[in-house]
Amino acid sequence: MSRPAGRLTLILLLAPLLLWLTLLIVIPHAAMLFVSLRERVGVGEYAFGLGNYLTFLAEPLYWNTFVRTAWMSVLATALTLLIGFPVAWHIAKIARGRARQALFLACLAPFWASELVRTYGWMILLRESGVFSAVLQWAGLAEGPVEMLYNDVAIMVGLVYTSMLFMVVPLVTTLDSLDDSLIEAAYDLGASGWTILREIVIPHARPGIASGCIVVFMMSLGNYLTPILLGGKSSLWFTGLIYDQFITRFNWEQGAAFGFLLLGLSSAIVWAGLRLSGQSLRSAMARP
Amino acid sequence: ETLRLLTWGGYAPDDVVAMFEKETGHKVEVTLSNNEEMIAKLRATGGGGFDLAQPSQDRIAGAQAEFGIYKPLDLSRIDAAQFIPSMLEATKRNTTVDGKVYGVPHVWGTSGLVVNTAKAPGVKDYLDLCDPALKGRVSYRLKRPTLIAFAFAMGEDPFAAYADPDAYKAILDKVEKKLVECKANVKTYWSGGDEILNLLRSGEVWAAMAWDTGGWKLNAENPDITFVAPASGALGWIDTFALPKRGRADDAAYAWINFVMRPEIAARITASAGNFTASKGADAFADPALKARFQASFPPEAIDNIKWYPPVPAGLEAMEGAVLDRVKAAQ
Amino acid sequence: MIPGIPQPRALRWLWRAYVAAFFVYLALPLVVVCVFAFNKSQFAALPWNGFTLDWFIGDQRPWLGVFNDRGILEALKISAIVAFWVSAASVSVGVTTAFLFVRHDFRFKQTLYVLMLLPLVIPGIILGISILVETSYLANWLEDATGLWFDGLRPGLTLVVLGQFAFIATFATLVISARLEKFDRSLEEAALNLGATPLGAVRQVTLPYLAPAIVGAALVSMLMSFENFNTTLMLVGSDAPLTIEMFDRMKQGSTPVLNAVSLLLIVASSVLGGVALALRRAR
Amino acid sequence: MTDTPDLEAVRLTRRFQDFTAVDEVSFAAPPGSFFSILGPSGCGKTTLLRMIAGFLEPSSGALRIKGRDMVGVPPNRRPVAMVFQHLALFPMMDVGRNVGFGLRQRRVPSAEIERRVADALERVGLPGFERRRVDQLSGGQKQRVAIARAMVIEPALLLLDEPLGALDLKLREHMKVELKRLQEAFGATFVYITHDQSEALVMSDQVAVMNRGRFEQIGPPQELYYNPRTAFVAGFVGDANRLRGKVLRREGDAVEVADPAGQPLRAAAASAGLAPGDEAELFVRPEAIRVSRQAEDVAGMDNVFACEVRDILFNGANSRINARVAGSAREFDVAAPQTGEFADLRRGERIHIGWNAAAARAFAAEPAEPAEPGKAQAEEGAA
Amino acid sequence: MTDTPDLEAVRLTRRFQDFTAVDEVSFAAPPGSFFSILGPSGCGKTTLLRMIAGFLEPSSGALRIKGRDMVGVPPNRRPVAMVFQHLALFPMMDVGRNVGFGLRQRRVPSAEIERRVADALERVGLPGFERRRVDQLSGGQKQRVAIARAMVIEPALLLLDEPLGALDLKLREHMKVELKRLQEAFGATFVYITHDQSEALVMSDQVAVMNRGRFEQIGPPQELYYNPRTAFVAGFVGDANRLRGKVLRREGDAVEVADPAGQPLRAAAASAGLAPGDEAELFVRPEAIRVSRQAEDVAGMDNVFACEVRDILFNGANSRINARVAGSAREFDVAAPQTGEFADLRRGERIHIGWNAAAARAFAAEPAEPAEPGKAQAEEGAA
Ligand SMILES: Nc1ncnc2c1ncn2[C@@H]1O[C@H](COP(=O)(O)OP(=O)(O)OP(=O)(O)O)[C@@H](O)[C@H]1O
Ligand SMILES: Nc1ncnc2c1ncn2[C@@H]1O[C@H](COP(=O)(O)OP(=O)(O)OP(=O)(O)O)[C@@H](O)[C@H]1O
Ligand SMILES: NCCCCNCCCN
Ligand SMILES: [Mg+2]
Ligand SMILES: [Mg+2]
Repeated sequence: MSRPAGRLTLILLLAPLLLWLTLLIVIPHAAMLFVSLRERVGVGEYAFGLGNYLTFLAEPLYWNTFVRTAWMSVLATALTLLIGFPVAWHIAKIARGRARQALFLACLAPFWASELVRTYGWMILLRESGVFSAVLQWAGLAEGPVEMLYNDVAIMVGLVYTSMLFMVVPLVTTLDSLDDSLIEAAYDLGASGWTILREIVIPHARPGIASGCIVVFMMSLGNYLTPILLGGKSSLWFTGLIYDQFITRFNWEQGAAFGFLLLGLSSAIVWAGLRLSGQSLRSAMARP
Repeated sequence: ETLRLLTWGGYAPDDVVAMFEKETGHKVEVTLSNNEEMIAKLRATGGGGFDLAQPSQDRIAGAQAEFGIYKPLDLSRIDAAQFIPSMLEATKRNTTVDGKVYGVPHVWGTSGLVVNTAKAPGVKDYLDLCDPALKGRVSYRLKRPTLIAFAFAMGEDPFAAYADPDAYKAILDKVEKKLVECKANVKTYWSGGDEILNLLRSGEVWAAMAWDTGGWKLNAENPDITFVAPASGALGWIDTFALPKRGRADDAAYAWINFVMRPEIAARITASAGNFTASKGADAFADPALKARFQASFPPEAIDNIKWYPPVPAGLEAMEGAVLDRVKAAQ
Repeated sequence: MIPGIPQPRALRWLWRAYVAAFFVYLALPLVVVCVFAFNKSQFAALPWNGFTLDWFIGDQRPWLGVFNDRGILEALKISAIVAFWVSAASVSVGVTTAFLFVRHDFRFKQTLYVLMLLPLVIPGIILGISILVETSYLANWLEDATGLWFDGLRPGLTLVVLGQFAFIATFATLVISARLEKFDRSLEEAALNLGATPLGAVRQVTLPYLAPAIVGAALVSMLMSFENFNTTLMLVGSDAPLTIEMFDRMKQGSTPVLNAVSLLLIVASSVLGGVALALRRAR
Repeated sequence: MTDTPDLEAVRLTRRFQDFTAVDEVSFAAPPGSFFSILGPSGCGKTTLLRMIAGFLEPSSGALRIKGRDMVGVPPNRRPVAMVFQHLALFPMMDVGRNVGFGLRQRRVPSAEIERRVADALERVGLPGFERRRVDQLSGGQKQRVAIARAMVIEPALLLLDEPLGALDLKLREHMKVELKRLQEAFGATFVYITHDQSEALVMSDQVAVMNRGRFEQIGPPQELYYNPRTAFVAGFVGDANRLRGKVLRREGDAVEVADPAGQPLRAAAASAGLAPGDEAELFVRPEAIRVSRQAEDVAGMDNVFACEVRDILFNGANSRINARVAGSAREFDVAAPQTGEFADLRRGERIHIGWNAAAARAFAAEPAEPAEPGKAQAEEGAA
Repeated sequence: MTDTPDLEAVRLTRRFQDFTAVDEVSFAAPPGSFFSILGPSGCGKTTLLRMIAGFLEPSSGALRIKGRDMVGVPPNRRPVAMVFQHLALFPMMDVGRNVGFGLRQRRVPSAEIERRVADALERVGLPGFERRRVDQLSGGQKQRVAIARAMVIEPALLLLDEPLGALDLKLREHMKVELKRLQEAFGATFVYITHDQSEALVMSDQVAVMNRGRFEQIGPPQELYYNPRTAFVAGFVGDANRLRGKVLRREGDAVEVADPAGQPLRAAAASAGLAPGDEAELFVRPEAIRVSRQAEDVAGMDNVFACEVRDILFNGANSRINARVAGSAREFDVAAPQTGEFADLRRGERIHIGWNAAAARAFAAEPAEPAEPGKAQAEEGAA
């Protein structure tokens, strides 16, 4: 291929990417930053300033929601990891042949239905007139109807459920690449199960753990539906605040500022996570 | 033409849409919404995306002043004869900005209490919702009507304070405290009309602040449940017709307004939404059972006691929003 | 549990019980949603009032079934249209971008690559509002400047498609790059060596090789588009895709017609997902 | 040291569902010996080794290590160490921590670990390599680290599962010699499995040839090479020309077999039970065949053929002549004498080949089998 | 057929940045010959082949195919076909479409394509394989399909880049012979690259030995084996014992080299320019060394050593004796005579070895290099 032809190809391939990234990622965020720096001073009148960010600092409610969202997302991530890891291990290392395919498929299937449907399912299960309550009463474990919806535990159940796939799949992939003979070698040299987990399996699975955790954390932090639908009256979530600012308060300026804060928070935690696990964004995310 | 209608649940029943489409050849697309979302959507679209919206009459002027999302109505294209004159005048007055009229009335009704009298016999006013006996059995919306209602129930007159932000702020502070106290009683803050019906129907909620029509609907299914006009007065609202600034199907929009204001059509909407309309003479076609329920809930003195919303000045909503957020955040 | 190593029976059973419990946990919500699509009750909750197909075929309110529910059908159509465009755009850009990153070296390649990955770590709602803000300002400015209307820049299907594309294109790129990276360049050289032109080699050898990834990426893009909520919520105009319509109905408080739609969705997406997976296997 | 074998298997059997991977295998590896198990892919070698290491339970039979019964003893309690096919060095640890791994599990004090690790590395020729990362090692170095890691815990038995399989040709040649020397240096018993006959022959004191789950013959390399007891062993160990024909006569151990190309073929050693009329297979090693341009040179031999040179496969000291019997399709591979006397041989030339009955062995012919390796397998494809 | 070589390179050079991968290489492959390029990994073989195929532009020099200058001709316009290392069969096409690919590019009518594909498959021994999927073929079959695909377009030249590298040992042995036969059947010129000396020796008419971008020697296999012209060729082609020492005397082509172990070493053929005082390297092939238990048997030879047996590497016909010169660290690999006369030799026994000056060659010693393969390379690791 001659030089000018090579250049032309490069330009043709580069164009769609640049259009996509500048028009839909870079400029929108710049615009959002710009809007977040505008303060409403009167009807239809605006001035530049940090007012929207100061509002955030001044109002403990916003602060608390921010911290609470971050904290619950971290918790959801940890729970997802703890619950998902043995299952990923089972799929990658213990199940064989067709069972393995089936289990993996079973892991994916719920996520092909939309998040809304999944959450709706949990609402039917958890509500006072729902399935769990009925089962408890039937089993004699409860006297009257039990409300399990509209609390933080319900939110947590939903978050963990909704992100499970994104933890299990990268874990299965990395655990799959762990050579069984490493485990056998360790065992052969006298190691116990815990030692193997600590010294062989976890160090090996670190990239998978990192990418799973990052994705799950992002999904929890940015979730809107689950806290709204399962959390009910206590469903305080930072995305909800952003939505409210945009939709019910018509306050785009404040909403944009909140949006930026959320973006900053997520970037910071992702960055810290990558740092701690010695990964790069590239290695953690580029595994579809 | 396609008429993209931004409205409330029940205001555009299938049969009416079908009749309209058949008669005029226009097609109707319905999007269900509420006041806040209507404004938010129109703000985001710069008044586009929809051809006819139905915000409440008190929410038009402020939004128009701030965002300019509506266009003035061409009153000559509306058949004024089909409207109850007093309602038409009141609505026009409340929706006038810079001398131009932006809304005409359609459906009206009240917010009050819907109570399962067998389980919560004592609920007569909004504050009764905070009775500890009703722990976890109460529901209301986390929206401005609730603030207003509690303010009245606590003996204040928020409407009078509209012009005086400080006074209004003081009232809101009181209400906020009350609502935070009351939070333990709340099962969930409802957001859609059918949602609260389902909660009451299934017995998960015993008493709620809700629209009158819901109470009447349930009453037909279960005589224990009914609408109660609160002692401090029901809140009266009128939902309107308003033209988004960049609607593209004005002909269809005016045709729709004139069509649904025909008494026999209006009666169908009443049957579907449960509320009466500003259509003159529709009463004659209305379901007698519904009328009976209305009269049972609203003895004449209760009708007089209805607090009709005045237009909300721009800016108050920000103040209310902060209160609502804090109530929601309270544990 | 260590593969290939004998374990005590009790531990084995405990382990299996855990795995079984996990899969029950995964399946339960979906099963429940499906089952309640057949409950003869206006409300998706117990008690069980008997079996009905009304939520599929009922034609009278409130017993209005999916197949007669104009709103749902309309939303479904909109979702399909959006999914089609999102997937077409994502796959096209995915292919060009995959070739770019796998085959070419240029300045700022690393930076662009990381930028390309970013949509994966931007919360959907923020992607939505940022595009909303950008396009609104752009539209206002253009309208002020020209006096014309720029409806495409206002919330509506165009923006929904763009918003979803903004992050789904990343997935498509990753799926297609992964396959392209595995492509043995000597296949192309063999084609050249046998007399094919450079474009001919790409068309006859490289693209057929990528086909499973392209189809797979298209299916995954469609699924993602179909179920997207957060980004769409902020960009939707008068035409609501299915998830938004369902969410509105859920807020309004709806009949189990929602369960019926969900059941159909679960079935359809499992089929699509299965196909996508089979394609991935077939490589 | 007593006479108890380090490893003893008695009718060891392992079945997978209805497939018997290891079938009543019995053997004993004496202390300090290099014991190889040689067999084609899929014959059950790994299965056998995994039973010895404890990763698989035998279906039946007994297994004793240093006289102690091993049934039910988990792998981490057996006095054996294993070197895996792909070595299984822990990539997340450096060389020192790899080698010290087994000692750490045994809670050896860390100063002693350090000392013993240094010592083991020294013995495999890698002194001071402790801080190296595993991926900084060459193939041969990795090999030696794997052996050090296994030997540092002083196992009674070292099991090696085709550890040279992943190395390239030259390095493999070199490591063959090296491994044997390490075994002598450590004085431990090595049980080594491979499908490469040259590895087994070069390194081992004893070789067991395994086929379809069974041991066909156990003996020192020379015995297997010069006195194979089955057709399989004759074909699998070393190269051989393979001839088929019906048995005409039998006298003691000697047989005469009909050959379509002319005179009968004579072999001095026939397997028991081979009777006139049976289909027999004869094996003759290429280096056992004499070649000459003059018929007289080979005239006195038991089997002689006039041939035409079909190919000369020049390969230095290992050159071969591919000769086709005149007027027949029968081909022979004949080692070209190292004297260089035939350097000027040309394709199509006539030559005479011959060998004595003593150089040929006859066995009852087995029906051609897909699992059979060797020449026949390479002929696949010509549909 | 004319005398124009099918392929001719003149001072062909390719540089990557400041690294010269192919360095002024000149050669000509006569029509119908099997021409091999043999060299260690990284010596520039692939680079050279890719220049011939047109995937790389030469930095300088000329390249002619059938007398036509090839500079600037893109790969799809060159009359060469290539068989890639991993074959590069198109997995998305069946065998028939793979083989027909080149013809389709040339817009040959489809009936003719069908006929010629069938014909090509027939010639490689795979008649009727058109509808088979590529992944249903065995390694050897794939190999043949790749050759059919390349040959069907009737190229002037077939280029093969280590096509046997991916096959397993037994199949590789078989395909060596097969490839040579196919080349004869097609009558085309094959240019074959490999790092495996035995492949090059067995198959080729001419072999070019390549090292660090340059051709060290071109000639028929026997010539390379018996008359290597450089130390590199002597070491790379075939096994050899390698001895270093200072040159003591030179007489014509013969030299005497000092040996620490005692008497001087004598070689009959020394490279030009090797003068007294230079460091020399002597090469002696293992099969050229005579071994005996009696000193008298080797007494008359030019070089004799009394040794102790260090290892016996039994490997059937290829057995080696590793002998250490008594009182020295010098070791020799000696081919064990095929007569089996030393079958009872034991480790530690004393033997005598000897060889004539005619069997040894001397070259100026090169400084030990990392790129150097052979014995020295395998010794890596002992830090
Ligand atoms: N877990 C198992 N289940 C069923 N069959 C098995 C199992 N493990 C091994 N086999 C079968 O047992 C036979 C012997 O396998 P094994 O791995 O021991 O062979 P091998 O001699 O080590 O072969 P290779 O040289 O290829 O490694 C094979 O036919 C294999 O398919
Ligand atoms: N594109 C390139 N840029 C820089 N150096 C290169 C390039 N291609 C090859 N080289 C260098 O040129 C030298 C020769 O490479 P080449 O691939 O021709 O070797 P080879 O003889 O084919 O080796 P092998 O047997 O391992 O395939 C190597 O040192 C290689 O690193
Ligand atoms: N604050 C105004 C409330 C308006 C309510 N409209 C209700 C429609 C119910 N069907
Ligand atoms: Mg094995
Ligand atoms: Mg190469």
